[in-house]
Amino acid sequence: WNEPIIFELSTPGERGVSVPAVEQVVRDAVGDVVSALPEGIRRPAPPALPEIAQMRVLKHFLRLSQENLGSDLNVDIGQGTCTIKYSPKINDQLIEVPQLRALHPAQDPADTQGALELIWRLEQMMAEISGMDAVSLASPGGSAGIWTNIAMIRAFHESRGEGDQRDEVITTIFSHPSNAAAAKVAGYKIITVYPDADGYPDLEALKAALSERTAAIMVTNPEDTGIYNPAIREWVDAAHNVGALASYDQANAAGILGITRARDAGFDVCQFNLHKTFSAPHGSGGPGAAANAVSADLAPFLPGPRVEKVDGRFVVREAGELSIGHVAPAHGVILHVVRAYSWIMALGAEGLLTASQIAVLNNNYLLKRVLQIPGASAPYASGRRRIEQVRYSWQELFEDTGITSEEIGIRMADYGFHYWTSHHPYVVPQPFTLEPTECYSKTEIDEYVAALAAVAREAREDPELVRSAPHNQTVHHTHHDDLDDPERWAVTWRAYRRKYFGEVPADAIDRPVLEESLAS
Amino acid sequence: WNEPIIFELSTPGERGVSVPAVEQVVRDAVGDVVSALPEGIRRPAPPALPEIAQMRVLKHFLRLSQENLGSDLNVDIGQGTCTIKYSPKINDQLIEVPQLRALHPAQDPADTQGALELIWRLEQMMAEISGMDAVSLASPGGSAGIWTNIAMIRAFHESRGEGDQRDEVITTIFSHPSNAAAAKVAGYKIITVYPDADGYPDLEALKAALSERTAAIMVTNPEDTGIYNPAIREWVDAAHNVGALASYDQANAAGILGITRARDAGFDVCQFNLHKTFSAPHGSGGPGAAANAVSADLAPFLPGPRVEKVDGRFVVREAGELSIGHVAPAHGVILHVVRAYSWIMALGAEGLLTASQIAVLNNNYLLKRVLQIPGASAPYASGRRRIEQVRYSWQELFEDTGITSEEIGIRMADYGFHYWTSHHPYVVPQPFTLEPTECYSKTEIDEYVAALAAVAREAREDPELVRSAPHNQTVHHTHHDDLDDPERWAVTWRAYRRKYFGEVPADAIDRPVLEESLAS
Amino acid sequence: MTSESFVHPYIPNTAPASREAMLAAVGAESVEEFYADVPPALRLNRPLDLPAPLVAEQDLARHVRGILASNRSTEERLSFLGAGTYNHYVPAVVDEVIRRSEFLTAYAGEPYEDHGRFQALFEYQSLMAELLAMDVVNVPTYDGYQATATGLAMAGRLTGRGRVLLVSDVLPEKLSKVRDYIRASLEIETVPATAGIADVEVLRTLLDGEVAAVWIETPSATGAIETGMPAIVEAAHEAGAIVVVGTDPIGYGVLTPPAVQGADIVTGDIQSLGLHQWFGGAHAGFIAVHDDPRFVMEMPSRLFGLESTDVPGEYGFGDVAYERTSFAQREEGKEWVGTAAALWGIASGVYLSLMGPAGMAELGELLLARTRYAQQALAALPGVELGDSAVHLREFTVTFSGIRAVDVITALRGQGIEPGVAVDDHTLLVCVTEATSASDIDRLAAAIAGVIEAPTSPTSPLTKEHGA
Amino acid sequence: MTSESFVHPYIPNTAPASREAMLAAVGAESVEEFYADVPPALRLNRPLDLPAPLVAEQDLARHVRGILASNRSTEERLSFLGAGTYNHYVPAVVDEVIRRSEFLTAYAGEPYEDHGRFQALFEYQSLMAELLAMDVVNVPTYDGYQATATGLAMAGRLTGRGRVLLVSDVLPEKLSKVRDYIRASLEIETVPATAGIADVEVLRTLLDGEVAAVWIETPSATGAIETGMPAIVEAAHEAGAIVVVGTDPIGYGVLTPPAVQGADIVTGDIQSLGLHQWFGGAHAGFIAVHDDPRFVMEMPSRLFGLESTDVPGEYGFGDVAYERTSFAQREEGKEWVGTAAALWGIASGVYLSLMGPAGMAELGELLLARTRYAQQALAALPGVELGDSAVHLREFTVTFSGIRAVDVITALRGQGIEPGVAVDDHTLLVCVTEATSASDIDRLAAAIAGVIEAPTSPTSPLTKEHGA
Repeated sequence: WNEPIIFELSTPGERGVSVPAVEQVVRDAVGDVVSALPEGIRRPAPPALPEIAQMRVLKHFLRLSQENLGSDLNVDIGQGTCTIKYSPKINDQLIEVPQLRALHPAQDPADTQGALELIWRLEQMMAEISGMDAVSLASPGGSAGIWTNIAMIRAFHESRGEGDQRDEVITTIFSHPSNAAAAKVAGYKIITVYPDADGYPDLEALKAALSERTAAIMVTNPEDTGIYNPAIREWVDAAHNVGALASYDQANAAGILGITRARDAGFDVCQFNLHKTFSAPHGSGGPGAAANAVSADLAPFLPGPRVEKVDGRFVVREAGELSIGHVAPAHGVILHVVRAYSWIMALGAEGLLTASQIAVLNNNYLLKRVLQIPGASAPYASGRRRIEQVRYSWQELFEDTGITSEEIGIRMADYGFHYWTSHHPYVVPQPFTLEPTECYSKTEIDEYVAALAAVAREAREDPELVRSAPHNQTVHHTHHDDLDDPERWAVTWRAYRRKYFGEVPADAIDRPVLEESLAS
Repeated sequence: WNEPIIFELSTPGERGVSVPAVEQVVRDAVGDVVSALPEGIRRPAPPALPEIAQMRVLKHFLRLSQENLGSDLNVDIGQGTCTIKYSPKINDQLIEVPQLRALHPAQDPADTQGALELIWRLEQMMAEISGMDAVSLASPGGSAGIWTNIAMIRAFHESRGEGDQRDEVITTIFSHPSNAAAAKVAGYKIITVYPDADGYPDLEALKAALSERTAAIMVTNPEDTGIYNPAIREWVDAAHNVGALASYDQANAAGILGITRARDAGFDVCQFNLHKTFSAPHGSGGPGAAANAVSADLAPFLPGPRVEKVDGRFVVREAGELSIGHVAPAHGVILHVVRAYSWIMALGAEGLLTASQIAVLNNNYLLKRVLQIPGASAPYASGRRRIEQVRYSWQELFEDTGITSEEIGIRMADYGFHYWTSHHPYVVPQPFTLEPTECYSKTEIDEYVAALAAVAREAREDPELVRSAPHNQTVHHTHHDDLDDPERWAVTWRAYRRKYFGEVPADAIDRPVLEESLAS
Repeated sequence: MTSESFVHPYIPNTAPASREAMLAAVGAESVEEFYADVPPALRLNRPLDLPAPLVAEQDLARHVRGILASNRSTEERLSFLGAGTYNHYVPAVVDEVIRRSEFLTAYAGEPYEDHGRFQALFEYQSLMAELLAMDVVNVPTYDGYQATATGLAMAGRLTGRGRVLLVSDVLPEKLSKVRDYIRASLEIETVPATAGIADVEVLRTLLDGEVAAVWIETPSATGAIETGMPAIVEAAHEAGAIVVVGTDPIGYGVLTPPAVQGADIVTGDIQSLGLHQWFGGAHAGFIAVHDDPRFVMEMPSRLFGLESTDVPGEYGFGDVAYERTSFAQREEGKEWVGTAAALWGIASGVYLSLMGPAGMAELGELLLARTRYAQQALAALPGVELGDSAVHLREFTVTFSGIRAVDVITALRGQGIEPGVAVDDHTLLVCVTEATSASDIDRLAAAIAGVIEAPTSPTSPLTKEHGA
Repeated sequence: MTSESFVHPYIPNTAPASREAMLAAVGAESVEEFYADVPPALRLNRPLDLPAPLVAEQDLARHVRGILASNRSTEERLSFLGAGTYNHYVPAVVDEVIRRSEFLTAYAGEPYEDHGRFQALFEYQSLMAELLAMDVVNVPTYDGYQATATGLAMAGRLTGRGRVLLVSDVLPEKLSKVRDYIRASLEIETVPATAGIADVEVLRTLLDGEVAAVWIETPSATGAIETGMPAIVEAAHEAGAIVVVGTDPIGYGVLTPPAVQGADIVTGDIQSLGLHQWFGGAHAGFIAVHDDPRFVMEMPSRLFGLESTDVPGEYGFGDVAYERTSFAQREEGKEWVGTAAALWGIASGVYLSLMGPAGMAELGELLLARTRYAQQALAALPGVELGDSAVHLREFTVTFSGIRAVDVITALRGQGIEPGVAVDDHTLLVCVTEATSASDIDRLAAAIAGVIEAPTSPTSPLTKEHGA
């Protein structure tokens, strides 16, 4: 398809859906409420939304959907660090019931016992999986969970009078950037530790950075390189030694469920991503959900509301005074709570362990196969095993051919695969990160590697073919320059029509300029 | 995608879904039931089904779905005679509830009142729409509904002692072939009436064919040409005059709902297709559903079971002695009953009438546009309006270019459209039949016509381009010869592997030959 | 013409400007002109007398959901109902696939743009073929009733004979359909079953040169598995008769398929293979034959076949022997073909792909084991006897000596249990599936025991003897 | 290593042969080797203590459905609950689109293979932009809480100032989140609302060169529409402060959007636009600004933009100003961005496409009318007063003079009605939507009347006077 922009489908007078009319009894009672609106509050004309009959709206979005590659249709090994698992269809069906869909959080808890029970049960499970004492499922995403971690850490130190003193957070360069970014928003200075020559987190560098000003270390483990920090206990101990807390970003836990636990390494707080590690689908980029698990010391700081079991019934309690408060509406993303619960129940303890083991087996098999491609390498920890993913490099191929990793990724799309190209910071040159999870078969991994090898071969034999990709996608090579120039970027259709065609919307306004304050 | 055949995806040991284990208490009680099976009843080895993990099965069928063009994604004007309407998504959602999906027909009627009420309500509606006295929704498809019609007609004549005498059924060549075919199965000789020179059903020819041997006339109106028989009342009267019944195939009713009714023209029996005229989706070729509507005289012959309303409750009754019995399990295709009911309720009387009028407007607009394409014509009833569809002809283009209608249809697929090519019998040369229904907008009709015009132009300017189509479909030009040769046809994978690769299945058997009886 | 202000989401050209533009383009004053051929006397000229519409989708949804809310499904009741419609588990992936717009709303596209539909149905045929050990399976017809009726009609055409000998218990509704469908050319004679299965001795005495087909149902209407098929086949073939089997394929993971036992035409229903109960409204029929052109050419249904394309190694698909059909030949075709049940074929294809050989074998064993367990549990009750001694799959009958079957049903419905279908005054047809666990069966037995005890003496239950 | 016999449908390579082949290929004896870096002291070395699994999908489904069956949804109760989560009708097409595997299971694909996702979200941004009359809208963030918090943080960064003046009633949960989120750099001071809306006079006295933002909520936590925005904007801008609005866009079919009234940053939640209630678990936040690069460059979220391609006239899509983000810049980026709520953005895009200008206008009028009708119906009851005299959309408060709000709630729950949320001892927050018809509102009023009468004298209702 070359499906138009939705505004281009508008035909005056068409309707997509009908709205109930105002009842006569209401109209008789209240009169014309729109005309009665105070001066300036009544919109002069309806918004310039398109007018399209229902079937054409449906067709439009179905066609757009077909121009998209969900993991249900793809071998999504290239979405490294993102843990693309199979999201079982039964779990989607289990949530699609009025008993969840049409539930309001303020209903009588007697009417929401099922939802509360599932939250409570999953919290119990996540406590066991992490070894922690208390769990909240309120955070609506992975990075949101990281924010919740640092918000709790900040509240913890403040409750002990050390809020001002401890103004630094230490992370590692291969930890997810949200650890650094969220801590920054919470008011902390960020210290980033780089790996040692072998790619392992550098314990000595950590010790050098730690001080009584340290509020916390915030680390991912295994890191995005797939390397597990063997000295993780020593890292935690070193942090504790200066009075800092240890926060564990468990975004990369898919290879270690049932193998080792956050609390066993001494961590005070951690978060898991329900939409990655526990199979909830990624939804084109959310909703996600996190489980924040904490030690008993940190439990009072968890966000509210809390679900408790009292005499066999489930009750909702506001969090106590020490709590950081609400981090999102209500109880968090209940859809993913039910999905994650169902996934764990479908696997059980043996199944979780097996999932981890197969994810790791798949990854090491993939590593073996990728390293057989001329020009590909896996920097760091050379000759050692990895956990669930590997950050590879095409540096050698780039030096030979001038073809970049990004170009190879785009050309992969022509083979029906891809890998994503965001591997900031570019510590590893010409990077690509592959994570096969436990959900792809040996055959599919082989198919993926074969495509990678074919593109690498093309880079040597016909580099222009790679450079000018894609060749058989919905859309052709795009001009990203448009997107970084304020004069040319167009974030909405109305901005596009305004900038490129001079069309000024009827409801456009001249905005008062705030030069004075903004200049500061 | 070039998606393999499902058997090619098999990996020994994989599982798509797990089955509950036999409970220990059961095993203790019954022992090994499989080993205990009598001699010869135990299958030596499980069937050679593929072994595939769940995600890969899903992916396979999702990919196949994407290699398909449902009417939700298409402008399905080319599926003439098939009345491709928008099947509202709300109607699909309304049926997807346990209260229908997990309902068993033998449950306590107190537990199935909702389902019975919807059947009863739709029967009432269809009685009003047809003008008839009684309705059954039991027939599971349009042709099945035609069968029910002739079965009732046969029973009617038998009940009056005229079963042997009346052994002929009269139909018209532009009526759906199932009218002729079903009557033949019921034991009747078929007489087919051809149109007059103007394309109108030939009343004189009918009268010549009618006699005391006639059991019924079975006609579609408007016919597949989109021509409404203005003498339809005279047809029915003529049949009645010789003691025959008149059966109305309402498959083409989409342009006349609320305009004119079967009973008003004197018909004794008719059937509507719920999956066409009343918007239920076509399901890749079924399930369909029919509503059989009859006069009071024929009501005792309707199939069972019957739903009746007694004191505000809905009860199920077996049909009486005169009934033709059961034509399908239970009450018919309840899914389509609910969909058709919902569609009618969303429109109401004014909406049904408007749907008919717009379908007819769309068709006459399309007719106007198509006739502007050089080489296209609309045989019969020249210069007159049509109802909801038109059977066109490319005869002139064929004479000019040698390009056939079938070739043009295939080339249309390259434009994202198509028309179907089954227009047996080929009374109209180089036929194509377009039916826009009320569901396509002017813009979409214009798009379709533009593609038709473009292909017609190609046929003149670059006939080889058309002849060698398709050029951008999932699959390339196929070799239909394979399919008509018993030595080469392959209706299943095992037959294909056997015929082309000599692989004999483990469970293949030598079949005793029945030469003697089959030779007869 | 209805009012200009009637704009409906389902009808784009109710937009007044579009409507006017089209009328202008065709040079018509109003839509009335298009109906010139409909005589005034036939015009309705009044609005249809239908309920007031619910144009706002939310009003429609509330209305229909309100009606449906009065249903109580078998998820809310403990159901032992079968008799042609079965409560088997449908994996989520099956529903996911068949609710895809691409399959749900497709129809009769060509092999090019509808490649996926052709392949999916070819795969359905192929998977069924493995389950049945036969090389040719049709695109589904309406249901098992129609499939068996057509199987017998094929036998009639193939042999030119007029008698059918039915040797099994068959559902009365199915017999009703089959009899009416084929009676123009074939007469059905019933050979009463003994001990639940065919009486081969009597059959032999009835076979002659006028018998077109011997009709076996297995599992029969009472769930009995026909164990005498080889002898039936031998006798039938000796008389030149064709063996037509009506079956439910759910057990063929562990049971020998009829074709291996010599059957010529195997027919049945696939509702058990991936379709919900749907109030009995989601059935589809299969007809399977060996790859013998004489048989294939008698099939009325469409057959999708694999074919080559211009690209070596690529699979294409199309209609095998299309000229057989009534689409092509009208009354000269084989019976008739129309929109039947293709989507359910796709569902069953997905189901069999998910189940695989292990799944079907395990399910077959589970059904056999639970059936036997349920037979034991009920037969252990005082005044309850098994209907026969045959091997049963999924269904079986029990007879009550001191109580009527309908009274058992009424009593158990009061406890939220549907114990089965009454087939006569004292006989109950009970169905167990993977949805009825051992504890569910125990609950059924206890509830029936309660009913049995109640009318006699609640303190002194009858003692009885019964066979295993 | 777990047992070889553990084969799971979700894990293909549990097939023993595949597992062995892969171990052999990598030259490992067992999976244990891959965990060499995990110190033995950290190994769990025991099975996790989790419930016994339900590997058969049907068992899992029965278990989870059994738990959920104890919920009673707002389809079974008459609900007047709002307070941040609203019961608006979601057209079927919306659910159909977002449950498509292609959208549901996509993530971070490139503009080439995920063209459709980019376009759908660009369209969402564009449709919201029309509703809000602003040129820049982000890919959704988590929820309205986060959106407003970020809007204020942007104002802080833009101005370099430290004070925020909150002039409206805001949900306590939202205030909790916003306060904690921005407190490292911004302090929130509350200017109490009068008659439900901002007290501009008091605001003026508090504005100074340290005020980064004036924060308006409209509709406020009580549903009051801020009618004084132009004056607030004028005062704020005079002081160099940025006007940040938190809103629910449901009313902008008939109400003037904040941007047109001078707001600089408009934020809010889109749950009302096509998302079900989902127990409060399906929210998404929007942040809208004018196309001013200073504002755009402060947005932390992704922004999908339209761009050209190698083919003239073809639309491509990609990330606008990606280098702003924490993906690119870690702690030097603008706040942080992660997996938030893209799917809900697609849902709202479909919703707005279906509703169109007429639908949004009609819905806005319906909400205004029913709100007024409900206000009148409740205020007519003895001992019930409206909380304020402001114009309300969808929500409003009533105060009870002789009874506690929680007692009203308890009493009505007994009748299957959720009358609203108690905001203090005697105040109830009532919400009406298109799902609560006039007769539903009448039923609410009658039920409350019954409660009011009961504790005093059932035969002599209090008389009262009240304003319109």
